[in-house]
Amino acid sequence: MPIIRLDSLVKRYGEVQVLHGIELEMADNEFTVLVGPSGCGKSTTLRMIAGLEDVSDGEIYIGDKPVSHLEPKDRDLAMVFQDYALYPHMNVAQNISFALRLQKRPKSEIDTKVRDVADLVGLTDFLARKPGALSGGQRQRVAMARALAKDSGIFLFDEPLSNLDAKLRGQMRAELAMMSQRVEKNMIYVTHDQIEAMTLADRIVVMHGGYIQQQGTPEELFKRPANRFVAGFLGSPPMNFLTARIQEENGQIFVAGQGFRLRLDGAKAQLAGKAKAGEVILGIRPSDLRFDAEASAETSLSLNVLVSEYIGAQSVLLCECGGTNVMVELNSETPVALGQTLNFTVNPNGIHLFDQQSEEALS
Amino acid sequence: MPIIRLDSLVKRYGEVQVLHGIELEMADNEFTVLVGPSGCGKSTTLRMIAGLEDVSDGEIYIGDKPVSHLEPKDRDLAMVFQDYALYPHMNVAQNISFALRLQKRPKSEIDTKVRDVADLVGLTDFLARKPGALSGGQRQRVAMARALAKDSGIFLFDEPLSNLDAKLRGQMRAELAMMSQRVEKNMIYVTHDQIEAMTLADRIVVMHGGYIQQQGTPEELFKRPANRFVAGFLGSPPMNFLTARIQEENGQIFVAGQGFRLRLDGAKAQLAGKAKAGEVILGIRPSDLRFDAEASAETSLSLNVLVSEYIGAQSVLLCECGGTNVMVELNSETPVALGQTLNFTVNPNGIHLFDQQSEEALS
Amino acid sequence: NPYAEYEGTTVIVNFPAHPHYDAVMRVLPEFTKETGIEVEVDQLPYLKMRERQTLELAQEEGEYDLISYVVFSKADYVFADQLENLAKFFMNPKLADPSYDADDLIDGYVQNIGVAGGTKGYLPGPTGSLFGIPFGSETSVLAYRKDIFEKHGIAEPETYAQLLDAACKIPELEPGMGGMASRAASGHQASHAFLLHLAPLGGRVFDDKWNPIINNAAGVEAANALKTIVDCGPEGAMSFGPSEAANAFANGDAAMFMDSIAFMPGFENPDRSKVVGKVGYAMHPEGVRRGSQTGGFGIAIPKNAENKEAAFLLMQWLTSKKGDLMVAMEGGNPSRFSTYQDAGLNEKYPFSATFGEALKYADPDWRPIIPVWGKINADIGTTMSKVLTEDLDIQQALDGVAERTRAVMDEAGYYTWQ
Amino acid sequence: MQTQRGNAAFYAVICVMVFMSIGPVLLMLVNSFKLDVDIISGTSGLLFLPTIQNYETALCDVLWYEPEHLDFCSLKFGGAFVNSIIIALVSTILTLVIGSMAAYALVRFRFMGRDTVSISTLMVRMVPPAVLLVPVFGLWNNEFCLDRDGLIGGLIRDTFGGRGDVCLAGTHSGIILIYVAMNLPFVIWILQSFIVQVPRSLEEAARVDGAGPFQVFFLVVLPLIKPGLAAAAIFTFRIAWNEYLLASALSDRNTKTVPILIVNNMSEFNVEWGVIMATGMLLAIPPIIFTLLASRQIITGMTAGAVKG
Amino acid sequence: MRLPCPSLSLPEFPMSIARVNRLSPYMFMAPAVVIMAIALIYPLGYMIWGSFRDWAPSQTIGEAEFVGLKNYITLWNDPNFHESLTVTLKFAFFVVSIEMVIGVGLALLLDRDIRGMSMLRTMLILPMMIAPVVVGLMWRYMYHPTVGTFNRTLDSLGLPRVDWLGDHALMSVIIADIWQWTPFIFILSLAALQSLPRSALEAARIDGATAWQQIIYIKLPLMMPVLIVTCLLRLIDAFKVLEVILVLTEGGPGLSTEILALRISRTATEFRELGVAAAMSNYLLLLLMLLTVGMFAFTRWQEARAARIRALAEEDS
Ligand SMILES: Nc1ncnc2c1ncn2[C@@H]1O[C@H](COP(=O)(O)OP(=O)(O)OP(=O)(O)O)[C@@H](O)[C@H]1O
Ligand SMILES: Nc1ncnc2c1ncn2[C@@H]1O[C@H](COP(=O)(O)OP(=O)(O)OP(=O)(O)O)[C@@H](O)[C@H]1O
Ligand SMILES: [Mg+2]
Ligand SMILES: [Mg+2]
Repeated sequence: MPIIRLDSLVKRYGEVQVLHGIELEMADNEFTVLVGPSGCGKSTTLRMIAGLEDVSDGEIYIGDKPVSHLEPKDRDLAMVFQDYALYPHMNVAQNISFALRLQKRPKSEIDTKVRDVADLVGLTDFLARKPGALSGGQRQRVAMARALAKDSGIFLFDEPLSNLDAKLRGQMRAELAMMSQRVEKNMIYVTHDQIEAMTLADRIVVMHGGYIQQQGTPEELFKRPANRFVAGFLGSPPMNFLTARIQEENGQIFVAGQGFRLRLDGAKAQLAGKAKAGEVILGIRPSDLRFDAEASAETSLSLNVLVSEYIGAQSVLLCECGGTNVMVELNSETPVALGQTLNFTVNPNGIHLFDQQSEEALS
Repeated sequence: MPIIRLDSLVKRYGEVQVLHGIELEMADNEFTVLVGPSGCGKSTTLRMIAGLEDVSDGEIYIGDKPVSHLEPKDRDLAMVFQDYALYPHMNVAQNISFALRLQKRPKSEIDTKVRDVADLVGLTDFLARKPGALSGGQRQRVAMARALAKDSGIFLFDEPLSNLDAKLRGQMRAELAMMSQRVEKNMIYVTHDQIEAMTLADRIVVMHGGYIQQQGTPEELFKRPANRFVAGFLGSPPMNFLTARIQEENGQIFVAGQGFRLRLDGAKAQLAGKAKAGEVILGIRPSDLRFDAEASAETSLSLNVLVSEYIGAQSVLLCECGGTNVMVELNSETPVALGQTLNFTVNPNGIHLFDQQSEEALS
Repeated sequence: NPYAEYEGTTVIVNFPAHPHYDAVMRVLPEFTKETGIEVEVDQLPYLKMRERQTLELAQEEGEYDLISYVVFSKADYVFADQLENLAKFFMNPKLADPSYDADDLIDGYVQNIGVAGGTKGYLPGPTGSLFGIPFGSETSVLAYRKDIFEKHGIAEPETYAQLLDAACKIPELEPGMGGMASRAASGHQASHAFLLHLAPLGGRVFDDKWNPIINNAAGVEAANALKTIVDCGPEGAMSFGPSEAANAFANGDAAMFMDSIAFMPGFENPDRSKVVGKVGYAMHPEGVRRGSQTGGFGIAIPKNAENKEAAFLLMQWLTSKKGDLMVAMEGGNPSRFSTYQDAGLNEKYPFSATFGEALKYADPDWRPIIPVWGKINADIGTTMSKVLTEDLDIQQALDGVAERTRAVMDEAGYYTWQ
Repeated sequence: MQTQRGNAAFYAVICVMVFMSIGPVLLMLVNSFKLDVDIISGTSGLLFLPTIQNYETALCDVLWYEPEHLDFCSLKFGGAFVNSIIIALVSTILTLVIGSMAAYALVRFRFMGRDTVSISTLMVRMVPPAVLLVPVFGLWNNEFCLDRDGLIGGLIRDTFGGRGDVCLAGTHSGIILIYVAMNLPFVIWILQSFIVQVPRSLEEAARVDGAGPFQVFFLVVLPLIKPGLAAAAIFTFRIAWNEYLLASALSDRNTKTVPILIVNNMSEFNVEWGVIMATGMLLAIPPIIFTLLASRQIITGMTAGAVKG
Repeated sequence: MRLPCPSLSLPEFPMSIARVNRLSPYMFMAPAVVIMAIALIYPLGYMIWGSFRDWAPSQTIGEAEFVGLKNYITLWNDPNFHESLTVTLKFAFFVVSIEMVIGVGLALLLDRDIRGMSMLRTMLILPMMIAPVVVGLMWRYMYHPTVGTFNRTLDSLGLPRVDWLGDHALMSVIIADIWQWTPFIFILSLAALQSLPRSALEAARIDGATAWQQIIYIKLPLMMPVLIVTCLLRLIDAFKVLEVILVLTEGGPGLSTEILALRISRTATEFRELGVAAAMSNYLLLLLMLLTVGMFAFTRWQEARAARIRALAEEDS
């Protein structure tokens, strides 16, 4: 499969620059997910790869060949759009075979291909229907099938699941994951939903404001976010952030802020030294806090519980610590009462430190 | 605050009956959430209470007074709409004061009220803006403020958060929870999002197909669902259901199906006796399965892992057991590999049994 | 003072937009000054004017006190009993001016325009009586370019043969110039143009028994003449209305123009005309006989008018010797012999003498004035227009007209006595 | 990936289109400042001495001075202009008020016969004015009359003067009535597509806030469909302002509108091109102004019916 | 108007929802219904009634003599009426088809982000806004055989003049109408084009469609519903044209441009036969009714199809 490489890709709309030199190389047969908040330039990047937007600067290589100047049809790729972009006046079979028919492939070949692909995505019974007569999930499948029929090595997705409702989204996500294991393609997938990114990706590329913030496997990004943005973006409920400063007392390193003072051990303590002027942001994921009435002040936060959200096995507590909101995820069985101030131990591995100025992770 | 009571409320659209004798009584100062899948009649119920739909049969009482024949304005209630329904041509202050101005209240009183309410929801700086110039969350707040300004004892919400994106929804949900603690009103809240229902409600009313399925506190409903529908509706990832039959062997009671055979103890074993013809549906929540390679077949399911979805601290496995999909929620640290068949012990308290015919919980 | 009683009265009159009445407009202030009677004029294109009057005259009480009517409306109005018989005004000593001198009015016009109920119902005769007075009446004359004719040595056309000959010779001699400009536009205009030639060439629309004879040899000849004229005419001739035709002549695009005298003063107006001083005026050429058109307008008092007496005073004033002359001096068409003999007028409009001469041959029966004429007229007009544009066979076309006309006449009851 | 040359070609096409569409109008404008002699002799292009003489002729009845070149004022253009304005404005306002109410009812309320109303509304839209000519002519002149001896009729006659029975024909109201009726279907059709877009929940919110049906309509719905109202207003105004046939059948000498005057003025005896162009220009000015100021609304109005919206 | 009595509401509560809901639509509809009834529906009925009578303008309808179907039969056998009908159909056909081709073509050509597009649109709607009477006189001037712009231009190019309003009257009239109304189709098609799902076009580009293929396989089929409605609207409007032709040619030469609307008006005012004119109006109305019903059938069919599709989709989901 051809490998895609972006070489300091820049995009300007008139005066406004929306992509600032994107550098990216996707490995063969890899599922790459571009993720980031709305407006960060994900779609723009994808559409430039597809050839739907002009490249303002830099170059796109598909298997060593620069392609910026090529029309989409000459780039040999397939794309699934957010709104599926099915041709409403053609039935499913015609939708799937459109590209093949334009290539004037022999009819028998087209028929076989359509049947194969429809089989793969489970649409065999709907081939004669127009898209208008399909449900959201089925439409999504048609879009997939159409892309699959093209036999291109590169597969682009622009938020293909965001028009589905939550339940269906979960289901299609699983199907997509299974399919991506089956077909051997280079896939680039754009989404703003971090769960989708985490569950689907071989490699996640987190974008923000037209820059790539971090890339790596989902686990890398979840465990070792490069900066505060990535840390806050991935994970739900999101990471809690507390402004703090580094203090040294009796050779021990503490990170302290409004209403808390945590001792840092080993590696973390070393990192703390790198903070500029000792000012840091302390990040703790809600799942790294554990209720422990007896916990010592040095290893715990003492939080005032404002709201408890019961969501079944788990509950999320919305608490307050020195004026900052802190969320805690814990087992619903844990007996906590609203309005009380309680102690929660912090998982020492779950402590993240970020520089207050640059918001980069200390490392 | 006036108490609302619905007395065998029926709604027909032409020939089609969409509500079949709803009986409901809300306690004073209670946050009642109507929840159910799309089209189950939640909105219709709420809108009948508001007076926006005619009552086909039955009666609505607000504090002992039958109100079915009254215009909305004569029912003394406030409502927050799904799309906020802000008047786009009025600024925030005018939006908030519209009802008061229709009542021809003195100007000074209106001004005070508007300021107070805006203060409460944190909109003081935006009073002169038109809704078009506000963000989604701010609009939601205006809708709240407008309802609050009316000073009615009853507060109706029709999916007020569903137009917000996931992050904002979580945040507004928390704010709403806090506010509902502060203001003393009878609130009726409609949503199809079970998380919202679980986190906000004092009492959840689960509806389906125009009938009330079950009502009670979130915990009651989560722990003791009255039927398969409620069980599957609440909780995420949803409960796994497996068709099974009750078997007795050596005085021990088993529930067995394609690829599994679990022993039932004590209370559960007794319940099993009530199943008609011994045919049951076994329900197990994904969080009630725990990976244990060594577990005995009598207390565990052996599942073929298809997909693993990494979502941070937790992962969700999509597995397969005798042709049925089963989801397992487990700690991301647990080492599982795709394609393998593994054993998962079942939490004995997490076993739910439903009659296969009626789908009612055995009890 | 006969006017004293009506001082301050406003007389509402309905006039056509027409050169003669434009001249009247310039004279009216004089009348108001002299008599104290206000005049309010509603000026409309003459076909529109006719529609308006149809409506107004049918009302119980009408808007207008004095109307000007196209000659062929006479039949309709009189037949529907909508016009006042003028006898009672002329009998009234308080109103009638003893010095009016009715004998001076051009007799042909009076008969044609003012009298109804005689021979054939619309011609003069012992049973007829007077309903209107000719005012803005017209006959046809030929205007031609003296300079061009002289240059090529062509004589002033006396006969139709000469006329047609000249008409087709000119375009060859003077490239870019048409022979004769004529009305030809579909409908009334084409019909008018055809009838203009029909009478001198010896034809009639009906014989004495109301049988249509429009399709006899004379009719065909007249249609042929019209076709020849249009074919040799200036650019776009087949869609000309009278004003386009007159403009074409005034602009030097045609060497001849044969139509109502009403247009002629315009050719001597340097504001509008590029041929001032180059135009000669001749009588309508002779075919088998001389027969120029009679037409134009008369003025009458509607039965449902409010101020009939004042209206009569205005009518009398306008058609008096003095009034007629004043209007003529402003470019109107005289209705009196004495006006034509007026030295001042002849000095200002040298062609007046020719016109006076032409009047002697004016043919009051060149077109029938019967109530169903509107429909027949439209049919002739459309058919003629088709002849001109679509090369229809003339005989066939006229046969068609005759047949349809017969049907119309039959339905209207003209054959009841046969 | 569009080339410069491609773009240049497209701009050329655009220029040609603009030239073709406004060329005739410009031509008319230029000619309205020419003397007839200049027009006829074809002093081509812009080599002529502009004169406002034609406009003086056209507007002679409202000018405060007497133009030198005129002996008398035959064109009562000023009066016709006032008539046109009265008729167009009043019928526009009436149509909008009545039409928006009807459109609202059609969109919002489920009631028996709504479909029939909807269909007949559209059917009626297809009726050409020429078809209405005969019946309107007959009715307005003969049937829609108040007896002069009756109470109201007598009152009108005493107050305003005039002759005969009081009929709709010849009055401003008569023309306005038929214009309102003619335009209603179109206005309803346009406004419907705007009202549909007003979220129902807004009205419900207003009802919960305590507003009655008319308050909902006037305080909430109307302000929200302002763009639609603007579009509808322009279209109604345009039709009322431009219409010739029915006005010419219904007006009398005091209620003539400008189009009638122009057609009349093209009478056969002397086509005074300059004056005609001037009157044409005067008639065209209000629509031109609307076009320049509100082309967006016009286009919305045009597309509202046909293109999904 | 008698209103159905609200059966559900309790009599002692006059402000019942049901009552208000049932009353207010009638209140909102009433003025429009009244106006349309007296100024449109009644006149149409009156016209149908009048078409059976021999009716002159100076008569009231009561005085006119009842003649049954005579007017219709006369017209049916009247070659002039036939010709006029033919002219009308020819006019409508040419006008609509040429305008469609040019308008849609231009829209396809200019469907791109070009600066000045809004200016272009403003300029293009100008012709539509100007009174038909004025349009007529502008073109009459331009078509003038000697003075007119066209012949002058031909002269200066050394080409032979054309007798616009004579030999080629119908063509000239059609050209004027095309000038005035092509922009209408252009603007509607452009709006349709720009409301097409952008992504479907992008998908086609990725699928390998060239510009032509995009037009033929995607754009035109997707625009079709709008094009059909536009076409029908224009068609119906084409039957309403009157003033332009009246001013340009008054129907001549011969009957070559005498469309039905014009003939109706002439029959009524010039020939003074209101009955015949009414009958002719009815024929025209019948023709239009066929078109309208066609249009309705089309939209209904579309709606039904959409509903069926929705139903299908719901079944599956
Ligand atoms: N045609 C355009 N003209 C000007 N700016 C644009 C255009 N298209 C996109 N942008 C800007 O470029 C930036 C990136 O847009 P892009 O669509 O790539 O965002 P995204 O990451 O896909 O967001 P989303 O999740 O909302 O789809 C945004 O700030 C957007 O405003
Ligand atoms: N105006 C109507 N006419 C006919 N049926 C209706 C109407 N409004 C609602 N229904 C039907 O009534 C049922 C209940 O609708 P309702 O709007 O109360 O659902 P809901 O529970 O609010 O769903 P959602 O979560 O989608 O808002 C649905 O089956 C719907 O199809
Ligand atoms: Mg995007
Ligand atoms: Mg709902």
